[in-house]
Amino acid sequence: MILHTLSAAPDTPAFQHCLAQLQAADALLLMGNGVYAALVGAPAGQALGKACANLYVLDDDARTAGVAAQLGAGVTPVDFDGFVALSERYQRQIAWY
Amino acid sequence: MLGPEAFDREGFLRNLQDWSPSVAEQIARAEGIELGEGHWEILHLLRDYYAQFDSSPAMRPLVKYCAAKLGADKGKSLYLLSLFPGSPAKLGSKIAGLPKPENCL
Amino acid sequence: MNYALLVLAPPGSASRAALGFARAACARGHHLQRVFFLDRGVENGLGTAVAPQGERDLPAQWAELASEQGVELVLCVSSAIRRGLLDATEAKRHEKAAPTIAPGFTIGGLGLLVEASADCERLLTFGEGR
Amino acid sequence: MSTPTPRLLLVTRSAPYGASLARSALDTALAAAAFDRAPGLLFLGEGVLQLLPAQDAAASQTRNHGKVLDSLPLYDVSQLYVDATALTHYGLQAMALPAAAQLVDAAAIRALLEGCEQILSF
Repeated sequence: MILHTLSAAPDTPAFQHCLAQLQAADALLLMGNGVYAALVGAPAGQALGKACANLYVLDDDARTAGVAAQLGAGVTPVDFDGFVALSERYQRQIAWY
Repeated sequence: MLGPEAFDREGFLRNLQDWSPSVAEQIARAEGIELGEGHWEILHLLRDYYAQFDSSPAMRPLVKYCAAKLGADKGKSLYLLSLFPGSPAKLGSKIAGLPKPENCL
Repeated sequence: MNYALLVLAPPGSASRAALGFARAACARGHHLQRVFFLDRGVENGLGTAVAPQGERDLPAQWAELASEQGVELVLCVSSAIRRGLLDATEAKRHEKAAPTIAPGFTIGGLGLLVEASADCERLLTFGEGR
Repeated sequence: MSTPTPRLLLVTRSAPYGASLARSALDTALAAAAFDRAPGLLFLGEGVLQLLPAQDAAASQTRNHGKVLDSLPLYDVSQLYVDATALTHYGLQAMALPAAAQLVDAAAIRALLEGCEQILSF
């Protein structure tokens, strides 16, 4: 079980690497430019959702980007407290950026 | 003899091209070391290391490299410490005209 | 739990996230021993940077965290000096006019990252798009 | 896998010149090894380009990344993993790899990520 943090937009190698390594029991936190994958209807987000049931988006970054109001189904916003809580549950984090 | 402006505050050469055996003698004397055959063997080895790996070694790789090139007797930190007291990798690099090892604590 | 962070991102979204994470970790009762800044991450500790008015002054907020929570903020020495980030010792050593790092930050070797990683139970990386 | 997974895994995803992340990853590997915590090193994606032979950095007066990589065995960094898909992507399937390097596919990469205790991602 791994906590993935993805801060790269969907059309990047980092996104592809993340998707290739993502598994059902992992958690994925979208942050920075990664939040665009959380847009409702974005195929990128759907691909992530298929790979992993635990999708989160960093609320501050989603608001900043204008994504917060149109989040895809199954993407849960978290604040920093929630981010830390995720790191408590998952021993390893890998940052994709 | 190079003038004092050729060295930085810690006694490392500012310009690595300035290095020559006599410059090595000069740096060593400033460190209180009289270079003998044993020293020179290690200094040449350090310069070979730099030519091969484009970096100054930390202690562990220096010891291993010595063991591989000069035999197990000389591939020991105690032997290197006897020649270059304190911090052999750093002091040896300084006298051999290598860049300052980057990542000491 | 014991935490350590590696920040590779220059000031921006990812380093703000690192700061937010660091604060929240302390608020949740975790022990954050050290934040190690490497590569472009060291730019977070540039004392001569001026934040645009109305925007967040990141170095000042990191420094606040350091003083309130006792978190060490360490800039990697080799990343720092090539980018012009010097403390008093490095400024002297490299014969530059003045130190340039922000209050609350120190300069140290990669050994301090290695040490922190050995001592912590959680180690997180913060990097920014390349 | 023939060697046990390392406690600390460094994932290096950048080409060697240009931005300095590849260099930072390598410096971290050397420092960890110097402090008796030899890490595993996973060359992923663009990171496999660090392994190209015959790099000649003299022209750009910068440190030769390939030569520094050659010193890894002396630091006892012997767990090197190379993304097989990326090698194919760059047409480098036939490239000579360091003696200690193991080719890894997506499943083996997953096993590495899960087998280590800590990951640093460069």
